[in-house]
Amino acid sequence: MSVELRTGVFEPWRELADAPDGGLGAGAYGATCAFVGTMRDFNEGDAVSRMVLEHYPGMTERQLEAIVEEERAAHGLLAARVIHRVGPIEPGEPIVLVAVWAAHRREAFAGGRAIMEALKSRAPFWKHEQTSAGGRWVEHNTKG
Amino acid sequence: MSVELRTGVFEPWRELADAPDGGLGAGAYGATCAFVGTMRDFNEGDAVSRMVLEHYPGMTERQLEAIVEEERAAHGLLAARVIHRVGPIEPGEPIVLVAVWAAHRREAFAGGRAIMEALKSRAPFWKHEQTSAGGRWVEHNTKG
Amino acid sequence: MQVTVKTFAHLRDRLGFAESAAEVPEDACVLDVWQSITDGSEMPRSVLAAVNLDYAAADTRVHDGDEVAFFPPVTGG
Amino acid sequence: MQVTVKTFAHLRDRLGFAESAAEVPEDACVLDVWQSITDGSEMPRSVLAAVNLDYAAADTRVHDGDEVAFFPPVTGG
Repeated sequence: MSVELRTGVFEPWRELADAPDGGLGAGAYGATCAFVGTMRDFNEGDAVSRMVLEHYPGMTERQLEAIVEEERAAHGLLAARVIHRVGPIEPGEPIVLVAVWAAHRREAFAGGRAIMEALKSRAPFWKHEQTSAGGRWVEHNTKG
Repeated sequence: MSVELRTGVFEPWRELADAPDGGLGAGAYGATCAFVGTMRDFNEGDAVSRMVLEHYPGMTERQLEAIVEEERAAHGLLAARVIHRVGPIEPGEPIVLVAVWAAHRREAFAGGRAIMEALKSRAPFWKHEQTSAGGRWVEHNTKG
Repeated sequence: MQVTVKTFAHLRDRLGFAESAAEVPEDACVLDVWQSITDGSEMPRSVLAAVNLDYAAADTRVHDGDEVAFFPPVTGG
Repeated sequence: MQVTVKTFAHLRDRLGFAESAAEVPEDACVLDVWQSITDGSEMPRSVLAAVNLDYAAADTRVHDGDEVAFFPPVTGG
């Protein structure tokens, strides 16, 4: 189980290409589900030119670790990895990677989705968007 | 939308690292869900040393393309990519990659999962496993 | 008329051929093709059929030159 | 006793500070801390609170030296 915050651009698929087994032995798992959330260049009808992701140092890591451990146990995951950006982000850049390894596809899809839902509702991050009309705090997340 | 059959080992995460946008513009999508099915070294209680994936040339591609198009429309996917191995496969090697791109995570998870379920039930592939007790055809898939 | 018959996986092993030609009457359906290659046996519910690369039911009509395939439940992914 | 108070996102913009110290009575709870930094105002339901990096309810007791945080609904991922 691994949780990381990153201040710079990262390439989620290359992270997985470099460590495809999630620390497990090859052959020990049958299913991997990976989700990547990417910054779009528009939100709620407005063009967005830039975003800053604020977080609560210490609490964010603690909540992410708790979420990953809870969903690992709930879905029988064999391994899980979360990477989340903080700080300034440009459109098209990845914001979050959630990857889980399981014996079968059912647990992999359910576990990956559950971690994303919990992250969206509990992990202390806040998005501040820059639009042509100025800066604004994003007030709520899209429904999962 | 892209469907490919591969006869040799492939690295699903590297495929995505080399084409992370699924042919879309960066910033045009907010969510990517990728599933990789990997050959395990055991199945139904027996060690499996090798597998051969038989398929029905022509029909397999046709069914995969129909599945991808149906689920793209059903879930509002922006792009989708499927790569599936055929022929001999060793434990630990990837068998299938299903990746989908969408505006939001809900469609991405649902669309990726739906393509996998349809592929498992409709795409004409058959697994022949080599175990210590000899060769055997896999009779049914794990429930999704 | 004549159709091409293909079989796959353990059904191929059981029937003993991967590809063959079958002579069937003008109004033949998938079930008739099955019976022509199995000496008239019933078609088990677990046997899937396709005509010209699309899934087909036992009562689907076939036409001269069609490719008719029989195979067990699929196990890909 | 004294607690550290942290605020985030638009709540920080509204309250005008990111980090501060608050003096509260020995039996104080999260709500008392909120009121000590807002001149006694009600704590809106949309305001979330944490004590020592875990989510906490308005009636959670706080202790000397605790870190108490207030923030709006989270929007990560």
